[in-house]
Amino acid sequence: MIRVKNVRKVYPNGFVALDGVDLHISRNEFVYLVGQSGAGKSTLLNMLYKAETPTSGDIYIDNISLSGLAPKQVPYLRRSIGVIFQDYKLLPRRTVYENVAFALRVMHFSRSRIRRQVTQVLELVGLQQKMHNYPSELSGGEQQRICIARAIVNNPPVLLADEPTGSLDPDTSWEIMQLLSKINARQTTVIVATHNKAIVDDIRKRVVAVENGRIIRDEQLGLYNP
Amino acid sequence: MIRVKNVRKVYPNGFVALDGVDLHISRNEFVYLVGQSGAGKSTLLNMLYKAETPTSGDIYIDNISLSGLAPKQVPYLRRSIGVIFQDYKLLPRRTVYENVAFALRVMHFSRSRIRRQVTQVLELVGLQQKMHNYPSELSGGEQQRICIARAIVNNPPVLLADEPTGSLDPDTSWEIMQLLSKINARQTTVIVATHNKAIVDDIRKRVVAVENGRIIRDEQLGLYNP
Amino acid sequence: MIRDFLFFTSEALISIRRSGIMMIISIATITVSLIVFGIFLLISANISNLTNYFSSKLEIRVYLKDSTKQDEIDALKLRFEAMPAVRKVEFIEKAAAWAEFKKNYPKIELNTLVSDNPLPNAFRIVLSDSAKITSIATHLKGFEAVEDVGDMGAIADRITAFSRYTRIAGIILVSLLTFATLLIIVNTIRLTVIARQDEITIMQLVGATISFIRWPFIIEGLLIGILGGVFAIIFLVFGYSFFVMRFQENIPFFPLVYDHLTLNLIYLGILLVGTSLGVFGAYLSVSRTVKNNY
Amino acid sequence: MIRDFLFFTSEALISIRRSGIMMIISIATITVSLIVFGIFLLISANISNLTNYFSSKLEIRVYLKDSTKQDEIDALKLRFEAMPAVRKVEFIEKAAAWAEFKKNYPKIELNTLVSDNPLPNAFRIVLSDSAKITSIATHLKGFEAVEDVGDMGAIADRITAFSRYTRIAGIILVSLLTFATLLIIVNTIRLTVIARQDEITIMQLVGATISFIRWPFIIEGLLIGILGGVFAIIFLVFGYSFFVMRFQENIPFFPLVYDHLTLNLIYLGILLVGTSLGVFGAYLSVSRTVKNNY
Ligand SMILES: Nc1ncnc2c1ncn2[C@@H]1O[C@H](COP(=O)(O)OP(=O)(O)OP(=O)(O)O)[C@@H](O)[C@H]1O
Ligand SMILES: Nc1ncnc2c1ncn2[C@@H]1O[C@H](COP(=O)(O)OP(=O)(O)OP(=O)(O)O)[C@@H](O)[C@H]1O
Ligand SMILES: [Mg+2]
Ligand SMILES: [Mg+2]
Repeated sequence: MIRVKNVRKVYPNGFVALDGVDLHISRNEFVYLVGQSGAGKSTLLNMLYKAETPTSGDIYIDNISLSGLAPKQVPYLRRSIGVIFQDYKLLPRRTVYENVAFALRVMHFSRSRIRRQVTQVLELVGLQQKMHNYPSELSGGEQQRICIARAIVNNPPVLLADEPTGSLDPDTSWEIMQLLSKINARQTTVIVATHNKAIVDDIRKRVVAVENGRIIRDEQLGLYNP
Repeated sequence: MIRVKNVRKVYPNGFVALDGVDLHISRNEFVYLVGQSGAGKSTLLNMLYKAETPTSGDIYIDNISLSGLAPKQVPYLRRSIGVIFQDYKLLPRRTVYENVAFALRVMHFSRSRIRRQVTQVLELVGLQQKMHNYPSELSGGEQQRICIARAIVNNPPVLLADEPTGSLDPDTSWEIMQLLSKINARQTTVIVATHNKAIVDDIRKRVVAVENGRIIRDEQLGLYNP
Repeated sequence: MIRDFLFFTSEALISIRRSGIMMIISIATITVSLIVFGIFLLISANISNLTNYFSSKLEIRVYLKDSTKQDEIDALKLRFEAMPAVRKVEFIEKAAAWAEFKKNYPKIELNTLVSDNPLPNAFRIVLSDSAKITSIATHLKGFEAVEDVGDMGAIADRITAFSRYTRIAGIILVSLLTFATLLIIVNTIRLTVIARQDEITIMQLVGATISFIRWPFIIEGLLIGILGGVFAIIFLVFGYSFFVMRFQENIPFFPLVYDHLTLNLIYLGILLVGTSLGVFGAYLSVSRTVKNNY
Repeated sequence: MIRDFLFFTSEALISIRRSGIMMIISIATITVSLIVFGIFLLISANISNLTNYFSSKLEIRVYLKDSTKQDEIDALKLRFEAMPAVRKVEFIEKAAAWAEFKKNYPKIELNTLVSDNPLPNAFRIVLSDSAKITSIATHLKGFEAVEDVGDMGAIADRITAFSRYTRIAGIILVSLLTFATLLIIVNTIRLTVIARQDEITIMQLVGATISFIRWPFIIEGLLIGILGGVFAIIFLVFGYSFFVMRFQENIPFFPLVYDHLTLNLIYLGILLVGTSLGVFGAYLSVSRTVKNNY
């Protein structure tokens, strides 16, 4: 399903963030992406929904080359990929409800369907009662959960989670990871970049380790540390 | 040194974030603030440097009442308190170097002293080589470390760390926490709001647990969970 | 279609409401620059009105030979009236002319010195286009019955030159002003869009198409353009009618523009400029911001 | 002090450089609004120049009794010249006046009808203040040797009224324009500050005092005000001298303002308005943003 082929990413300032990355992820897999701070995890994830483009090499999703994708097609690619951003990226002038609903609105869902799905997903992340608050009125962990809610609200076939539990306490983290597992079980490919050793070691899945822009380990049912 | 007296915080939208909070922290103590997402940890920390003001009750730092503090005095209070913000709060149009130097510039340090201290602290958090990058060119964990560097660069007598390892891998987290311990040993009062169970349980210190805006536990050498 | 339009409009309204002070500032700026634009239009309308007024006072005097008979005079009058660019032909009897002359020059003791009326019969010809005055005068000289033609030559040329150059200057100034208004309005909207650049990027990252992002901004631009235009028009309508009132009261002879057609055209122009620049500015600004993220 | 100033200036320069497009837009807006302001100033200077020019053409004719002798005439001339508000006194010999009259009215067959010069000796008196024309004329009538006084009464009153009202209108317009320019410049700077509100908050949270934050913004406002002013002046200097050149070439009789003193005053005014509004706008905007965080 997702194929990363010999990808190299050099940022405009000359920094080589990824080099010679090859990765193949099948439909419905659950993959942990681990590695030190600055290893290149976010860079890799960002290229999967074309927020960044590889300097060389290419990425294929469902055999479609991302480098060949017309700008007009990009929004549709992004709708099929739910992203939990490391820095949340919530719209500051929209309420929690509107932020989550936005992902459905762009797809022209009906108002009633939007209401149903949004309330449902806000319940899942435990934030129904903050529905009408603005992001600035939320705690760090609450913002992160809104971002999670927005990423999963339209049941995308692919879910990219960049450090989804960084601001969450262990109990909530555990619940969120269970949620992601459940989503994965419902036919969704899930890739989670994380530093949460406890969770990687507990909920055992495929582990891909990145170091200095290269994949140095790729293990089924791996541990956080080799 | 820090005295929180019967503090209640009601946000403008009517939400009661803290209620009846009493806390006393002595000079050179090291305190963990733990609690679920949305418990009120950040709210409490924010009131210590007057980013928020209590709705009732008062806070004293070195026996000075914060509610009685004139607006003109606030910057000086803030210079004596290093803050690692949960959301980093880096200046987007300043380089890493300038961001860290800013905390010294406001204090009118000499140029050479600023250079010495900034390079030193960037080395401590392992980011000398990113000195001339802008925050947007950094990974999440790197941004967090810049924020840490800025908070400690002027050796403030008080250090407030709000989730300082949320975006860091376990090894880097460990190093950062060791750094905070070392700083604490050098006559600095340190308060760390954190979800990092592994660290709280490993580096044992006083633990204050918050739940629904109230302090429910206050233990010397406590564990993350009671 | 209509559902989409309603949806985008409601998005635009939400955005205007939530952007608070920024919107107030940009509407204020647009209002002010449209007011300035409108003042310029009113001034230039008045200047062109003034030069037209002066031109319309220009005339040609055609002095007739004393031998010309009444039926010849009547025939000439009809022929002159039929000429293009002639607006009015008036016959001035020599007796009337002499009476007028004596009234104008009371200091000249004519009665004691002049025995008879020295003035000839004449036509006063008013043109609709003062620029043609010299050529028509020359043409008139060719008639049998015409003794001489007086054409206010120098003054006519001056007024014609003046009106031609003020018209050119007016066109240049109005273009400049239009461009300035354009720049100010577009820049203002641009600044409000730049301030929301991050939001636009976020919208793109969660799957919004260009048009989904653009439409609310365009409708927002339209709405603040309309609001700015309406406020400017309200100000100008009251300000100008107050000004006309005071002016007419004190210098009633001065020809001010106050016919409704011209004024309404100016006001309509202001509204159109406001709305179209609002839309154009929003379109431009959003497009620039949006492009980089696909 | 000087070190602080240098520091804040370098901060302001960094900020201008790094804010890129936002700064370009705001400098462009300020330039444009100052150009409009300057055009208005130039127009109003020219209109007041024009009315002054017309006023200066107004004159009083004092017709003398035929019995007045040369030494009386000389004495009168000196007395008239000594009167306040009188700028020039010119004696017109009756022979010269008659020759002039005959040249002006060639159609009147005077030579055949008039036996002798019917005109009296006269003085042409030019005033420095056309508003006083009627009162001075009345006063002159009282002199022994004066037969009659002709004072262009109606026209003078009209020109006086017109110049008074255009002056008032000019003052109102320039005030309005100043206010409009103020609003546009301050609003533009306000928008750039609002866009950096978050940065200001961060600076406050890490211990910056109000003045530490404010000064770089104020210097930034000063710099973009100066830049806007300089660009506007460059445009106006070239634009206006080009305009004057073309105008003079085609309608040389028209009295345009081109003395360096007036023009330099206008340009200086523009620069002052630009810089002071830049500073004021920055001060205001930052103060509003800064207050909430202590
Ligand atoms: N826009 C950019 N320009 C230049 N360098 C960049 C840019 N974005 C990221 N980098 C650099 O690329 C490297 C990889 O960044 P990336 O964000 O992928 O790391 P990461 O693995 O996600 O780290 P973390 O766990 O801290 O989030 C980092 O060293 C970072 O400084
Ligand atoms: N500005 C605000 N307006 C209204 N409510 C707020 C505001 N800021 C925080 N809150 C609410 O107050 C509660 C406590 O927030 P706080 O940020 O202190 O939590 P926290 O303990 O730091 O949580 P986390 O671990 O997720 O960061 C939350 O429920 C949050 O929604
Ligand atoms: Mg990352
Ligand atoms: Mg918090």
